[in-house]
Amino acid sequence: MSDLHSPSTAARQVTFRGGGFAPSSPRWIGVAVFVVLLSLAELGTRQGWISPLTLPRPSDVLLTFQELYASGLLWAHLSVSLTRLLVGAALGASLGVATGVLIGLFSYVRAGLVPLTAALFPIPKIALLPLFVIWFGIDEGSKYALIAFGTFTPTVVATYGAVDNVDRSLIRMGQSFNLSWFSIVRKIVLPGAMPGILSGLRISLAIAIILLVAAEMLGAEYGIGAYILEAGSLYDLERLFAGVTILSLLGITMSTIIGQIERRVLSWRQ
Amino acid sequence: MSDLHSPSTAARQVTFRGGGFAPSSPRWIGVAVFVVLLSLAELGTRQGWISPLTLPRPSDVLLTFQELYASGLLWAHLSVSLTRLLVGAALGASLGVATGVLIGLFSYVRAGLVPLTAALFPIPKIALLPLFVIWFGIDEGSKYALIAFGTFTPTVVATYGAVDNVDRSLIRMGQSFNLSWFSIVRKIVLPGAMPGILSGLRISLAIAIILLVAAEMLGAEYGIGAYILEAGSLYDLERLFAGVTILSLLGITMSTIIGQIERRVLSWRQ
Amino acid sequence: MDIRLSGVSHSYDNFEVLRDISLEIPSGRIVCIVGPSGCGKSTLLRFLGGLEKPSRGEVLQIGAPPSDCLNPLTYIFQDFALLPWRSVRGNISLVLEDHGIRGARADGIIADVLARTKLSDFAKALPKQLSGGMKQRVAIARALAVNPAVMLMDEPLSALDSQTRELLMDDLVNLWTRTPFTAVYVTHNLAEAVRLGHSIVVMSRRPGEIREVVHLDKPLDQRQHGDPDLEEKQKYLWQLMREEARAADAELVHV
Amino acid sequence: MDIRLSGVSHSYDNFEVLRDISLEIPSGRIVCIVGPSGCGKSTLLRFLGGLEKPSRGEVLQIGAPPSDCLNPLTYIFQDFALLPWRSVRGNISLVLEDHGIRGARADGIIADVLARTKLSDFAKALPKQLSGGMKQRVAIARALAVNPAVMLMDEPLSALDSQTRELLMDDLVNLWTRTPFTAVYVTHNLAEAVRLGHSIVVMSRRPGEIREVVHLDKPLDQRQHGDPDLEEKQKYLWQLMREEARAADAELVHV
Amino acid sequence: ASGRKITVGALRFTSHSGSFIGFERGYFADAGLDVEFKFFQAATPMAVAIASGDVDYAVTAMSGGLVSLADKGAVKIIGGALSEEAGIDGQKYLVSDAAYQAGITTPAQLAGKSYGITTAGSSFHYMGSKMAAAEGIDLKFKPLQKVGAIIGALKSGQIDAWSIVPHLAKPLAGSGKVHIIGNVSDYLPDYQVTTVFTSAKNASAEQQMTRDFLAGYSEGVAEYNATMIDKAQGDEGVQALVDLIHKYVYADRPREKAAKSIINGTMRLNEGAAMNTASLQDQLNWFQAEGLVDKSISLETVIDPSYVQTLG
Ligand SMILES: Nc1ncnc2c1ncn2[C@@H]1O[C@H](COP(=O)(O)OP(=O)(O)OP(=O)(O)O)[C@@H](O)[C@H]1O
Ligand SMILES: Nc1ncnc2c1ncn2[C@@H]1O[C@H](COP(=O)(O)OP(=O)(O)OP(=O)(O)O)[C@@H](O)[C@H]1O
Ligand SMILES: [Mg+2]
Ligand SMILES: [Mg+2]
Repeated sequence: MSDLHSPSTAARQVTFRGGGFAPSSPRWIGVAVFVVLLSLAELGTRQGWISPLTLPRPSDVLLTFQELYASGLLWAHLSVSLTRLLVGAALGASLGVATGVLIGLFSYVRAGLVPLTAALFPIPKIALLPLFVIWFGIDEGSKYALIAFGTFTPTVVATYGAVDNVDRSLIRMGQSFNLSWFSIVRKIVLPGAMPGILSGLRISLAIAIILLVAAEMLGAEYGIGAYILEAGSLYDLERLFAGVTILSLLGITMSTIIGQIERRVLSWRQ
Repeated sequence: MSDLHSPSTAARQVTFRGGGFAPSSPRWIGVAVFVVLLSLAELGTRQGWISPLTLPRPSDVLLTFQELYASGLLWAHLSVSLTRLLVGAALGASLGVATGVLIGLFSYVRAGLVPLTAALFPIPKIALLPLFVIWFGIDEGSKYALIAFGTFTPTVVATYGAVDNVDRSLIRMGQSFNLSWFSIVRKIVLPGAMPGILSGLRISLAIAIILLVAAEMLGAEYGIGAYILEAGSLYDLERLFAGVTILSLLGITMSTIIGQIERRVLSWRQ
Repeated sequence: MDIRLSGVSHSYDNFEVLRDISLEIPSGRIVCIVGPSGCGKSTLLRFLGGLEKPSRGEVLQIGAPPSDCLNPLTYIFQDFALLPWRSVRGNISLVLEDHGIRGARADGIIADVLARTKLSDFAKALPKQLSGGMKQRVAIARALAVNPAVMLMDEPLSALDSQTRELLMDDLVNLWTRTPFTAVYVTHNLAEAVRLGHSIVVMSRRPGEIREVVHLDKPLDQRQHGDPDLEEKQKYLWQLMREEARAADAELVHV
Repeated sequence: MDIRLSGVSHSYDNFEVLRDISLEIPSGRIVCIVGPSGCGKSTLLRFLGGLEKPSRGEVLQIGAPPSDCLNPLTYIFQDFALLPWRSVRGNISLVLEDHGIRGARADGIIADVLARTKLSDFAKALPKQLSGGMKQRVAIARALAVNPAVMLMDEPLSALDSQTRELLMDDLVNLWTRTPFTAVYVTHNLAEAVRLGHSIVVMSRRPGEIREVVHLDKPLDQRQHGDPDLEEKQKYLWQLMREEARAADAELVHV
Repeated sequence: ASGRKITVGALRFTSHSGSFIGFERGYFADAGLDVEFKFFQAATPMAVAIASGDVDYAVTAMSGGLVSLADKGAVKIIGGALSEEAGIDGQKYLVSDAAYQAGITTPAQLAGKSYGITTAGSSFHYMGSKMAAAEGIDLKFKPLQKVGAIIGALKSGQIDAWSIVPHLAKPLAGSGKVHIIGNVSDYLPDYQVTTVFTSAKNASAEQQMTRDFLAGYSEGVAEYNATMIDKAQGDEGVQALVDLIHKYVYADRPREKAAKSIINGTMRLNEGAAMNTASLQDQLNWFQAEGLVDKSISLETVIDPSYVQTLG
């Protein structure tokens, strides 16, 4: 049967109908989109069909950015903001992971804390600004607290979801080999929850960056958030956009770093 | 072999080592936690070991709430806020779902828009308030736009993730039966992405509620956000907490409604 | 309608999967393909169904399919590929809708294929309510609904437990005996191959080449569980494959 | 060490799963349990391993396990249950660590069990790099590492393709022939049961009861693929089960 | 008491020059205080920071929030800072270009128009409301939270009117997008715009420190008034003081641009931190009439008049 017969009259190729539904993403298009958008904005503001009230000229934003860099203030702003971000997010995320794991493991903790987290989640942190001053003072404390509070709830939700999703059959395996409770948590539950925790952290860190502005409403002299707020209150669009661009870059950097960590720590994934 | 021999000397029960790692959550504990926390706050503010600057007395908050209700203003605030929430979130979510589906289906859209969304995500919406005034005015337009903008990015990310996760073998099945591209999208891709889209909507709606306060910074006379902001600027903690409680309840209601929709629409899930 | 593969080779990037496969699938017969894991059986089947294109060689269909045939080349997948959000009925009507078959005409076809697969009572059930064997019978019913010229089956029974597998094999033999169909049946299971195949193509391990084609002349409905001559063939096939299988199983998966 | 089930019954809420099971598992023998889907085989095995408690009846272990036995009742799971983030070596050392076995002593045990399962070259590989058959051999190696008195196997081969299954059955027979172990082996596959079982327990469909216990006296290492007397037994078992299996397969799953 | 550490809250406005001069010229040091500044973006957080004890003294408008905090026994107003004074360039009423083109050239013509404020109970709200009452017209108040948002809304014609300090009003009017149509001092002649305040604890238990602070502050104010308004040292003196203030206000703008704004922003600060209790009483009455603060609050709860001279 594997030998070929003489070709019969009505032979035709089987039509191809597969393929598709697997979008790839060549890098250059992303770059091109940014270039096109920025050029449009530049052209529009130069030729006047975009009013200077609506959008600053991209080249002016770049200039502002260079001035900021040259004045040395960029680093002054960035360093305090980064410190706030790191301390606040580290605090919120580590407490969040710990709480999430406890919720994932203990019925009573779950029953008590899940409704509380659900109630805390939709509270806008900026509404509580005046209280944060009273609770944590106007120094770094209140800024750390605000960012920590904002990252805490999403981290908790992501973490206990991740613990819930750890393959129960692996846990049964651990029990069937008489592993201690603590061994099971340390060697099976935590590593198994790691992918979920890391992807939760992606969201938490984006929220932390967003909250930077709210945190720096509280008596901050330096910081990207304070810089943006001041630019906003003076309706200085160039500086506003320069600040926003910095936050945006910060967000992309954070997300890239987590991607790297995932690639390294979760190399065992299929 | 199924007959029983006479019991030998060293017979003992096999030790039980399974169970655990399946936390349940009895409702009453959640309620109890709230009751205990509120009682503590009440006791503390009454006895003076919590200063009135730190926390309002829960009973006073309740009283404020009742006054608000009796004055008929509760409904005035709530109705405008709900309208803003619904219009803004509906706009942002529907655009977000549409964009997300396009990103999930087309390489060029994906390559162009994914980096753009990643860049937009960490931009704090409150930083852009002055611009929203120019772009969308100070009437309802800017409030809708702010909420829509805030719900857009997380919805996009959730949606294209959901489309990516649609079982490719179902799509191959559709192709193998010669279904048209449009049929495959409508009958396989969209229903398959629904669970992911709905759970993304959960987060988007929470964010919409959080942004209500930011949106109502812009020339709103009525609205829960405006109410909270006024209370904050007058340092009127009772009203501040009454407003925050309303937002919190709103968040829980939203999440319950989505849970109901999920139960109904996704009843086909295992 | 026959199908002919001539000189088909394929590589993914530089990873050679199939090498120079030539094969004819004659109308009205079941051709089984066996071979060790990763030798390219599924890939070959995707070429036959037009879901993928080989790097080299041709896949030809010879002669026209019958006129009442909606989808000449129709798959039955290992994982059933049922839409979990549609009922049994909805899963079958899915493949009719695109041909404009709705209403009474669709009802007629659906009732017929459900009866042939003994599923008439379960038209309204959702996939999650069905056992594995029933799910695969729904997939078979769906394939029958489009009246295929050739059925392409990729390990259709391997997700089932062995008892259900036995039952479904009986069902397939019954279906074929009543109205013979053409099928390419990929399997790992030599017992299935000798039970269902008119000819059995044995492939070497990757890069897959055809090692031997074994013919079985005994009519399908006379083949029995534990027939000595079938056992003989099966033993022979197992000898052909044993070393290949052991080597394939001891290879690290390329990731 | 023997194990005895006496009068075991079980219900989940009001859903009766097992009814009055009494059974003895003698030391050094392999007891196979076969039965239709959902008849409670896995549940029964969980009782034997102490992972769950029956509503009624007793599960007793008679006599002390050997002193060098770290985990008397040890499972081998259908889905392998390997930690994907640990290498082959790490997956085995996992079950030794809790007994304080580390360093050279652990290395010795791991090298021994890897050699017995022919995995010595793959100690550093991650599960994702292994084929299904290798994964299950790692799971067997892990079970051997704790020197179990009884091995509890829940369809250990059913996630594998049939060629790999054949190979692993040979491996299991070799392992047992060299050092006989006690095992309870749950399967859907009658061919596996007649190949590996010293006795075969046939269960009825849910609520599971013991229908018959079939004994096979032929030594394991003399059993061959396609032995006529084994075929005979298998045919007999299939007759016992055919109707039950068909009925079980046509039931809607309770969700 | 020498070298006592205190924290002073400030906004980067010229109206806080009294504190800046007091620090730079060493008047606080002379009074035995070691001052550290804390800068804020808005008045309410500063008031809250006083209440929480993070800041000892600060200068800001008597907002509704300040009154609430005073009512909670947390803060006290102890002196006056900026005030309107006839004959000196003070706060201005502004209208958008669109409204101006439509013929609105005096505040009286604003009937039914929209008026930008930051929040209910802010000084903007008070100025608009008092003007409307005087003219017998109705205004639609738009709370926009941030000065920047108000400027954007006014420039793009989405609100019709606003009032603001001269150093912001003048450059805005210069752009042609906004027009000045009146002076606040015409309606509120002795308006006590901003006040000096501290925590209730400082006011009652740290009397010496409070007096020391006010002494240093008053010297700063005196120098500011003498140099900037009365031109006692001529133009040279003005330039020297502008250099000093530029360290704190518009620090990131070039000297020339900043100087213009600083000079434009000159308004008289109360000598000796004297406070106009009549104006404060009027503001309190207005808050109560608007239902923004509790009706039972009396002026005595809010102010501590024992430190400075009271006017009015
Ligand atoms: N899209 C793809 N890209 C790259 N490699 C692929 C792709 N599809 C399959 N392969 C590789 O090609 C080889 C053959 O795959 P195929 O699925 O055809 O084998 P198979 O014979 O069906 O194996 P199995 O018996 O395990 O189903 C495998 O090594 C597989 O990893
Ligand atoms: N934890 C549980 N709660 C409720 N019902 C359960 C639970 N575990 C199993 N069941 C039910 O008990 C019955 C027996 O389950 P079990 O897994 O023991 O069957 P089985 O014989 O191993 O089936 P299979 O051959 O499909 O593996 C099934 O109907 C199952 O749905
Ligand atoms: Mg395959
Ligand atoms: Mg089972």
